[in-house]
Amino acid sequence: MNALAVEIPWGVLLAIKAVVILAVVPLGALVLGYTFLLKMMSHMQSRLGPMDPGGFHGWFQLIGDGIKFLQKEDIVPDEADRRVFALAPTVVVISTFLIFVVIPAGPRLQVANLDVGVFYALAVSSLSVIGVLMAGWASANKFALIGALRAAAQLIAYELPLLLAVVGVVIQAGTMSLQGIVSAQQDGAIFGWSGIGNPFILTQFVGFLLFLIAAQAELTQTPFDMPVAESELVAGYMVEYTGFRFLFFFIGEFGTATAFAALAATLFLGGWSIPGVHGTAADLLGPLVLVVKLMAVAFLMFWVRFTYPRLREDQLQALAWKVLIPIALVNVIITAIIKVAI
Amino acid sequence: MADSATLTSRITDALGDAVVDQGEARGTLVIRVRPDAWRSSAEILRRTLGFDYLSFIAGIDWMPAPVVGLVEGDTSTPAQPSDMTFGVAGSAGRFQVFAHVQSTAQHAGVTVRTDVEEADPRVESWVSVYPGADWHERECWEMYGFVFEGHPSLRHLYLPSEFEGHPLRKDFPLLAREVKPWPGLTDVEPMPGGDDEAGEEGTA
Amino acid sequence: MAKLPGLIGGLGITFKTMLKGAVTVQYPHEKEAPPTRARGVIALSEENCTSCMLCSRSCPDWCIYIEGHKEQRPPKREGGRPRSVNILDRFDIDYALCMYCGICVEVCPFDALFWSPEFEYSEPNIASLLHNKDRLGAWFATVPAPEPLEVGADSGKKK
Amino acid sequence: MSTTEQPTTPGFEVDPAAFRHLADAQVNVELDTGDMILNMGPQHPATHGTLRLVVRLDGERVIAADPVIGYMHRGYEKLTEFRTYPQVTTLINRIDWLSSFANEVPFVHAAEQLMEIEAPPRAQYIRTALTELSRIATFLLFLGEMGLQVGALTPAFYGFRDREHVLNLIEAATGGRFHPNFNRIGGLKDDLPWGWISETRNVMKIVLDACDVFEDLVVGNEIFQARTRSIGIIPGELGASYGVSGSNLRASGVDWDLRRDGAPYLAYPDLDFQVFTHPDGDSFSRYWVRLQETRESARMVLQLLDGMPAGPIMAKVPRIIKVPEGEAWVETENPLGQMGYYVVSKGATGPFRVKIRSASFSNVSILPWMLRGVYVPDVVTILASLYFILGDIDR
Repeated sequence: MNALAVEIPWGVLLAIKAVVILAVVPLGALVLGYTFLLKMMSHMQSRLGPMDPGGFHGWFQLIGDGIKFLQKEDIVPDEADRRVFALAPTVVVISTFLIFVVIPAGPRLQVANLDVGVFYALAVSSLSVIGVLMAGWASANKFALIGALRAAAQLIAYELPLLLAVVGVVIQAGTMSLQGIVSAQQDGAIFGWSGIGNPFILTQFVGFLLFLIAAQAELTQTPFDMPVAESELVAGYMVEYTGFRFLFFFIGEFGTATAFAALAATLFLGGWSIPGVHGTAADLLGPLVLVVKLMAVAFLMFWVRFTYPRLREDQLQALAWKVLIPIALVNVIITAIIKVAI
Repeated sequence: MADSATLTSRITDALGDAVVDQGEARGTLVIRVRPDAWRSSAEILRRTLGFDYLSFIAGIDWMPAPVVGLVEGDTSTPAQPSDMTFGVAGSAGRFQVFAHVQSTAQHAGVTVRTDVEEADPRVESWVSVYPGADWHERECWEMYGFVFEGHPSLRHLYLPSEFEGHPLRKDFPLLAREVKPWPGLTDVEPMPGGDDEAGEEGTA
Repeated sequence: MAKLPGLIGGLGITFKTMLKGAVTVQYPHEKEAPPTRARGVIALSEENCTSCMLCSRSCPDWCIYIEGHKEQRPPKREGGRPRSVNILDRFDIDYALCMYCGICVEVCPFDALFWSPEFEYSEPNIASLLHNKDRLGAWFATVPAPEPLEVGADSGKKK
Repeated sequence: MSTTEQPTTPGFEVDPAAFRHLADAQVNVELDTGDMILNMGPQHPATHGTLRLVVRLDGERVIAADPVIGYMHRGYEKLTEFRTYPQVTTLINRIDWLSSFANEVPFVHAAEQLMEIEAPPRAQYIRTALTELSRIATFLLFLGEMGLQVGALTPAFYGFRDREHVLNLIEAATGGRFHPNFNRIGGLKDDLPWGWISETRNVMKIVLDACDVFEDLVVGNEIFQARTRSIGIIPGELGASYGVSGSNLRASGVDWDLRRDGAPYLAYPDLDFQVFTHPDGDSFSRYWVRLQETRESARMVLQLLDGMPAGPIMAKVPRIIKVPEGEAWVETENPLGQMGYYVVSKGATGPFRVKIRSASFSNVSILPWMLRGVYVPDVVTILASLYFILGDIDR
């Protein structure tokens, strides 16, 4: 267990953690962007997607795009509130970085094991809407403004089902620490059989679906992509952004998608854990297991994104308040009753 | 399709003394009405006769286009007769406005037209009868300069608001054809086959 | 088929399509052959052209420019009359103006103009789209042979 | 899958639904905000072309909308006066560029009527087949495009993918993918190439399959239905008085199809086909009607291929075409609606006056009425469901 336990000065540890977090977000954005946006979507649409850059199936395309964005002129509209305009993409990206702080990739591979990990992750993720609002307001563009206001309205509607969906998991695991939730699933048993542990997707399937739906809204992906709705609002709050600022939004979008996929994998699929694998082996295998589970969740999210049309803002509100929240509440109550009963 | 003779008599009976003349455009009835009965004719056509569908409203300028700088042997522009002739239902002068209305239930259509004075081109608007007349009349107004009385807002439809002139009048030149010399004018060979009229195009 | 909820049926369709393989043709690497009738570019057979101007005149866009002059040639046989021959000095088609209607090819009475399905002649400069008679003549090698017609076509009128 | 069933929206009444959003706003009167003018277009993804919409918004609700057209006005009615009859067909190809072949037919037909010639039966059949093919091509694009406007990316690609097969057929026969210029006064330029008929049979299978895919992927999708049902209702009578035609009018319950009800033209009298109507008149019913018509067109093409007569494809026509003096009005059922040409000839080689009655122009002119009281996202679905081509509006 302590084979890896070399004493590392806290300063160096902090630096390592910062570097890891800084690397994970763009990397996640890159992997998800490439796998799903470029390749899966293309194939679902009978296309190949980019094939040339980098030689093998165009793997270099997104990196090339990133480099291209860095070379682009940084355009700030005349009427824009320049400082807010410049700050907005950073706010969005920072909220993404902050989520990864609590996501565990192994028994010890976690930047910070907060006792209120779940609570922290969901709270931090909703910060991004502030960036979106800033972007929409500061762009001095009516399309951007409408998009930003839609995003804000959407957040209010969807934060609640998202939280309530997780409450079931929290009740079942008896902890809000993500590490605790993972080990509850790893060491759990289904009616005494512990072959696959007890992934909460089985007991909390309704919660899992609610979480995915709400996450879809949180990520402004179809069918809830009204804030960016390219056929109505052109690109919503991003409409005036160019170059590296747009790149920030892109990283933010796919980075957050990675984060939510990881969160869902952790909460419902057992995260990094494989039943029976503990200690150093888990530390080594954990990241890989997490990535596999994360990709599976992300596949679901993007599959829906590329298949469905978009709802209208009022329909989304109706769905959230009239359907999802009641279901989530019932789910919480049933979970609580069973928990108390057993 | 309604029997064309009955249709004609039904329409002319209903329109009464508004009818000035009538003719036929290859199977389509053309009725020319008095200018002061233009709107009331529409009213009758729609409310009494059930022509509920407005196909189009358009203008026509019967004046032959003035020949500007036409060179000998230029076959690119179709040479229209140089004297002013009018269509199947006749006309009092250069301008006419014509419209086609149809009945979706009776599967029949009729073209109505009326004269427009050249000095003071005014016509009654159909917007109150057929709301779809709005855009057609705006188009007609900017293309021919006809003023549709009773139209809510005669604004430019296609052309920029500072545009001057009425492009579909025959005396409005087509600049594209005047700034460039016709390339077909150098050294003319006699056409093969000699006689132009008799040949057959065939399946080239 | 059984009526699944539309939301799930839709997912099935996209998933099936994903497994089916793409229809993309990776253009510069692989090319689709256009049908033989495709109106790609107009080829000129210079020796057939008598500079009769028929194509130039029937062009709706006035984009064919022809210049020619007559030359006297010695008679073919002894004692015959000297022949007058049309020499083509210039035959330009401005593809920036051309509408690809094919009227010129059709009216040509001497079989001097042909359609070729070639399409790769885009230019960064609009002025370079004016093809002169050498360039038009070079396309002639790419003109396909006329294809057979469908059953029931009037055989008497075949080319 | 049954094609004759015509779904209705239960409890549907025209007026309250059309003004439902207005009623909502009445409740929220104390939350009223100032109006905002939003300029959509001329470059906007929803206007697929250069239509400009100036909408006055209260929040996301449209108070008034003013379409601004003319960004692509090319003055075809003027240009036709400077061209000969064969040259005009090249121009009118470019009016509705997605179904150019269907554009040529009424004009050529008008000239033929004036010259009192008739194209041979084989030419009529081929013309009809190509017209229906261009209808399929246009509608396949619509079926996908509408999905895109509602926010689903994927159907658009399916639309483009399957339309490609149809365009290949049109190109193989005419030589032009989009601008065939294949009709001649008195017939056609050329006969069909070898193998075209069997190839077309294969493609029609693909088209019918594609229709099933759209049925499941788009029509069956609950989100799509939520977005389009009882949105953008055109009452039939009002639509007719605006000159709305084609599938748009049939989706409002007006049973009127010029292929069946107009003056007989092409081979349509020989064909057995069904005209679809839908009682609702909303965006969904416009989509539904077009989907059914795509299927029906594919069946009509198959019928035409089976009955294709042998024989010549050109009537006797003088080499230089001079059209005798007279007037002719020919209207046809084009993919977008009623397309007509009022041709006035004075006996010259070119027309004296051509009035081009294009479908989209009238279809779009109802927009100011339709858009009052809807939300911004509905503007997009209404525009998409009306299905217009800018070239067909601006001419």
